[in-house]
Amino acid sequence: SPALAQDNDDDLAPPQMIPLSVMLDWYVNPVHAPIIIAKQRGLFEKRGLDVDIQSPADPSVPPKLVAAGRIDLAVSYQPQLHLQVDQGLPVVRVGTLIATPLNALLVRADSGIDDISQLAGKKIGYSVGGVEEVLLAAMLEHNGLSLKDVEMVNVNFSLTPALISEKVDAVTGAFRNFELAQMKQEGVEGKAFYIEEQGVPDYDELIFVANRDTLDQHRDADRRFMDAIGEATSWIINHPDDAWQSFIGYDPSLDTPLNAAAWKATLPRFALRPSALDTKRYRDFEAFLLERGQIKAQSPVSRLAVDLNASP
Amino acid sequence: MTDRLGWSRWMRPLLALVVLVAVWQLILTLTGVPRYILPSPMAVCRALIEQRGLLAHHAGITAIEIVAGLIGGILLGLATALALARFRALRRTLLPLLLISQAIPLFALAPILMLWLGYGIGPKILMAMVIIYFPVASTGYDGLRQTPQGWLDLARTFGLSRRQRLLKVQLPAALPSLASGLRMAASAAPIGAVIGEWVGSSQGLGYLMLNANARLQIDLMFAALVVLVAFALLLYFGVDAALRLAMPWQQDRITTDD
Amino acid sequence: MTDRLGWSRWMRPLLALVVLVAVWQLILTLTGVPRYILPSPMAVCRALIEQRGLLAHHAGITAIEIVAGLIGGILLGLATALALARFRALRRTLLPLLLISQAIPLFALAPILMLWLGYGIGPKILMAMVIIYFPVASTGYDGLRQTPQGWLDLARTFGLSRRQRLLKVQLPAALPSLASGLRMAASAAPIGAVIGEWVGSSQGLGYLMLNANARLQIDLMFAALVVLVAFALLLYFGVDAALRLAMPWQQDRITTDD
Amino acid sequence: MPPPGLLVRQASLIFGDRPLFHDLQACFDASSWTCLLGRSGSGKSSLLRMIASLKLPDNHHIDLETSDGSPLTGRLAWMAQQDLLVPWQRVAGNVMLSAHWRGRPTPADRQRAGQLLEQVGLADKADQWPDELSGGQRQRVALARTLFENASVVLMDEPFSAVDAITRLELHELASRLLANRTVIMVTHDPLEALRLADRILILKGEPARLVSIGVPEGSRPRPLDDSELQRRQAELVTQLREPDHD
Amino acid sequence: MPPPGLLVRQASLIFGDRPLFHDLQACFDASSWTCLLGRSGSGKSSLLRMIASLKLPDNHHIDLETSDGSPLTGRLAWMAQQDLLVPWQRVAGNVMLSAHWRGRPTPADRQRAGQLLEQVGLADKADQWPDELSGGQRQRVALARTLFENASVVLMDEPFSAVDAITRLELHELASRLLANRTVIMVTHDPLEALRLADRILILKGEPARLVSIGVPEGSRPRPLDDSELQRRQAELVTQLREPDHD
Ligand SMILES: Nc1ncnc2c1ncn2[C@@H]1O[C@H](COP(=O)(O)OP(=O)(O)OP(=O)(O)O)[C@@H](O)[C@H]1O
Ligand SMILES: Nc1ncnc2c1ncn2[C@@H]1O[C@H](COP(=O)(O)OP(=O)(O)OP(=O)(O)O)[C@@H](O)[C@H]1O
Ligand SMILES: [Mg+2]
Ligand SMILES: [Mg+2]
Repeated sequence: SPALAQDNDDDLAPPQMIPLSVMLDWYVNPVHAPIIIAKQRGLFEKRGLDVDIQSPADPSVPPKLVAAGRIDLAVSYQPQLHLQVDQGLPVVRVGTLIATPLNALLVRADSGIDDISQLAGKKIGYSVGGVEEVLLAAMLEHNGLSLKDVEMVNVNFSLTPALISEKVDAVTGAFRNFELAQMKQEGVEGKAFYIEEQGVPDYDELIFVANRDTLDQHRDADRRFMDAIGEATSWIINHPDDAWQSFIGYDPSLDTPLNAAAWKATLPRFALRPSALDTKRYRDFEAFLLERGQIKAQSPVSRLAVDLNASP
Repeated sequence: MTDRLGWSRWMRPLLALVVLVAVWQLILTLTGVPRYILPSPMAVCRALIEQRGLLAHHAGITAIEIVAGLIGGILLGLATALALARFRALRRTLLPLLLISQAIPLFALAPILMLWLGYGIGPKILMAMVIIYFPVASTGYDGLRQTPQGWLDLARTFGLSRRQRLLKVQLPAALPSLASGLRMAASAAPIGAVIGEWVGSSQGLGYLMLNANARLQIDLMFAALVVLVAFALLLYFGVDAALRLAMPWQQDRITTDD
Repeated sequence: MTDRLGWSRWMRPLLALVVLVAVWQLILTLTGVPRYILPSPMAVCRALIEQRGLLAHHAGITAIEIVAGLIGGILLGLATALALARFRALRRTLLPLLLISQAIPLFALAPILMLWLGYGIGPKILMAMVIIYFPVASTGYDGLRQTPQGWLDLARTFGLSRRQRLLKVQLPAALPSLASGLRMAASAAPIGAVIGEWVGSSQGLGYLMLNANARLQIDLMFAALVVLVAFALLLYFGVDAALRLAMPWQQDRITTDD
Repeated sequence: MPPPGLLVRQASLIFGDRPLFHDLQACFDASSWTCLLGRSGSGKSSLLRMIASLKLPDNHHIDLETSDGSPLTGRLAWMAQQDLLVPWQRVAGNVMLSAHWRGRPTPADRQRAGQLLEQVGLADKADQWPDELSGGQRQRVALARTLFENASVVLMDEPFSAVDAITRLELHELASRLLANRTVIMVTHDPLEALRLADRILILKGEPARLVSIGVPEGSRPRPLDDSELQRRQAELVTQLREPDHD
Repeated sequence: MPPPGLLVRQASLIFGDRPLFHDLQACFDASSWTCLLGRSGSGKSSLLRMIASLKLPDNHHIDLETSDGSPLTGRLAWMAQQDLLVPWQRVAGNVMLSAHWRGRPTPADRQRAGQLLEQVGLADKADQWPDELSGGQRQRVALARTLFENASVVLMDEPFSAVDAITRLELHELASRLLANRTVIMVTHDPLEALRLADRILILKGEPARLVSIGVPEGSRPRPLDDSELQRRQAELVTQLREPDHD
């Protein structure tokens, strides 16, 4: 039949799309806005990418799956990257999502703690993340204390509740854009100590990692992906309110007061040039971890991170 | 016993519900637990109603996982119990392996499972199966071991093969014991599916709970929990009723009341 | 049966171990799972030896939690089973509550528990108890319900009170069934303690595993897992042996082999 | 306290839609030994259960009076048709089961249990598990347990059915001696046994069943087997058993 | 295939350190009916189990030969001392249990089971659960199940012990008829029963036990109860049973 014939030799078929699987570090929240918006606005499709977004329940899983070649890109954390590479995972940073630390040490605003040195003898809650102890140690030492002067408690699932209910005096590993808003929503003012101001080298909180061994095959797709992220980020910065609408359009259950508050706190922290690589950050943090015995050997920056746009 | 379908049958579970809600509210009032840790029953009710579409969607996914996991787990558990009872040589080898499968926290295996099974519904069903599997296999095996000797002797004089003896004598004799395991498995199935969802998924009640928890939508999390608990209760009493039908000769022998 | 203490008793579990390790190695070799997802048996062995001090320290903490949880869970489970069997009125009310307690994922309750019990060893023991509690209560109750009528009649003509009847007649009659639950509980105890540790703690094998996982020290994580599995096996076979001693009249009735 | 007599009135028992008996009436004199006979399935065990006020699955009713007006509780021993040995007690423990179940057996209990075991010919089995006994041995343990009770009203359901003829005669002697002056109701299928032991024989017969009383020979229990009176009565008894309802 | 005779040699059975019997020898003629008597605990049930090649807990040994040289498997029916009804089959299902266990009962099986139930007087109970039967009724179901097998060698352990005297006589007729021309070994405690049914009576007696053979009256089975020969022999038999080993 003519209809069938038309179907068969349809030369208007779209060009072959490149499938690309991306795994977030955790459930979708405002820090993932550039990825979500790029998807929402068709920025991936425009570049011939068919992006599949997944989220895990355990943030330690995505880099492993990238290393195993199961997925193409994962959202991870720079401090974790150093540990991963040190342990021999063939992963490499190919882009930045959040260009500053989000990690902060939180106390209640009404606790009377104005200075980290006042934490001596106090209880500090944390969620096992691998580097929490080192980061805290660095902050404490920066303020003339040491780990021995505080009691560390792993509170795993419930940083905010533990702090609000005063089960602990401070929590570390909290995200400044999120947990502060959370506390406020529950009617408790929080106070954040920004870790990069307390003796911890500056780093990129959220990065994209890819498999180093197959990087060359995927370089083109990854480059297009980062390109889309960059475009999305600019658009978010330019049109924050439209971006919010688009964001909650992805999943209506994202439309909560907490997310709205976190949204605002997150906007200034997106990497405006997601592909750009600040080699110093990676060198310094690697040195920091080596000095503190968290890694066995210093890897060159080229093993840790690449600039996709630099000619190979 | 006269009011089997009357009030004692339905009022008492209802009473349980009332007691539970009352205790819940009492805890809130007395200890002043903040609502982001334990929301009020009213708030959860509201979440249940307002978010019913969302809940129904995720509950549907979880229900499928539970049912598939239950069927798979029961079949696999039964097969294991039968194999253990049938092949003496297997026992000391297979039993430790079975135990090991139970003793491994699933999160340790999550990356492996994801690597092999991907993100689909497969690993969730597998998790539910693993959780259901053990009580069935364990009580089934215990039941199969305890067949009264007389029936085995009878089977022997009938010239039954070991296979027939296992299926026709030991298996029905193990039913009461197996029933115990099945009831337990039924009530554990929902949690199995939920754990499976934690391993990685973007749908289902487990996902919804973790997600709501991460966003501090504690009302929604508890609403999902209520649905989950309802599943567990339904399954338990459903399996219980099915077992009663399957064992018409077994009456509830509670005639100890004066 | 002649070599009860001979090779079949110890060689077969050993065989299981060998099989397991072989399968493990085979998976590695065939599928090429990367070692940061599944380390090689050798690497785990090395971690076990090199980190023995660390492992022993955390294992000690977990062992205490397990034992305390096991004792508490068994006692509580038994008490529940007895109460359910004793008070007919309780059944329809308490049973759903018991089921609900099972159907709630522990992580949902973790913050509440933490809030009330703090971060000490208490909540971990409680978690282990909750996990152990249900199989004991459930199989115990099922066993208590199925006392042969004749013995109850006899007890009645002896003029026994309901309490005596419960403790002296129904309880021993329920032992085989209860034993099934106890064995199950024993093998589940370690995982209960570990889950308790995930909820929040800075010691114990569960913590060690989480921490090692976060630091990508997968060898160490699997080494902790091995210790945990060893605990589960030890407990299962220990409880099994204890039950055999406690029921000298019960012989393993597997005389079906030709 | 001397043993009470029992008066059963308006006993009725219906399984499904079939009445086994209806408005049955019977009187068991104090300190008398009554043997209850009847076809298999006629309701003998059920009647015993009703007297012991044990549960029966369906519709049943009984008006039970004791001659001294006090209830039977605590004065009654019941030996069921099955031996009902508990597997978790050794043989001696099964004999003194009531002591175990009520609390702890005293040394006196233990001694009495040992004595009874010897009297039923199982002294050497005291420390075995019930599983290791033959059918007749199990029945004897159950008998010893019933005798251990030292109750003033004793109900026994075919207590000697699984032992050989000689042991049975010995047990007749033993039971007669230990249960002298008790109110005994015993179900049996053996007419000779009934004639040896009973003060009175009742046959449960017909549909719905009635109780037919049969005379017994003179003389004290257990009567010798070669008593000619006993032989004569046996024929009568068998005829009664065989005859249908409408006699 | 005609029923085989059995030759038992060097049968020995030791529980713990006590030999029940040792080097026992017995011959059971083809198509004959042997009654086995003996004191309670003398090892009758155990001997039957050994012939059926069932497990025994301790040391035992038997050399069993059949007169036609082929093994007994598939030609043997065993009725245990306990009724061994399975609770998950109704009465009719219990009668045709072997058919159920081997596969599916055919309509012919069902019909045969119904017939047998009628013959043992339980036609109206076919659809009940075993739990709802009296002791004697259960035993009759077990008997029907054994007869259902239609085996050429039949071992029965006190098959009539729980039924009343009249039913017992009827069952004697039934069994004689249905088991005519089979090789039957039956344990019983009732001397009269043995004398009515047996071609040969064996008494297991002594420690360790031997088998003593006793003559039976002439005439075809079941012999009438009022046979004077039978009465005379009964006395002899009881004497034999009563006498200690060293006769
Ligand atoms: N499992 C066992 N362990 C130890 N002894 C046993 C075991 N089974 C049976 N016996 C002993 O073996 C002997 C014979 O038992 P068996 O059942 O053969 O006797 P029986 O002649 O059938 O007796 P009855 O007439 O009472 O049924 C008994 O004395 C019994 O105590
Ligand atoms: N649970 C039950 N449900 C239905 N019918 C029952 C139940 N228990 C007993 N019966 C019926 O009641 C009748 C009497 O049973 P019972 O045990 O009293 O008889 P019995 O006279 O002791 O017989 P036997 O001499 O065989 O022991 C039997 O016909 C039996 O089928
Ligand atoms: Mg009866
Ligand atoms: Mg016997």
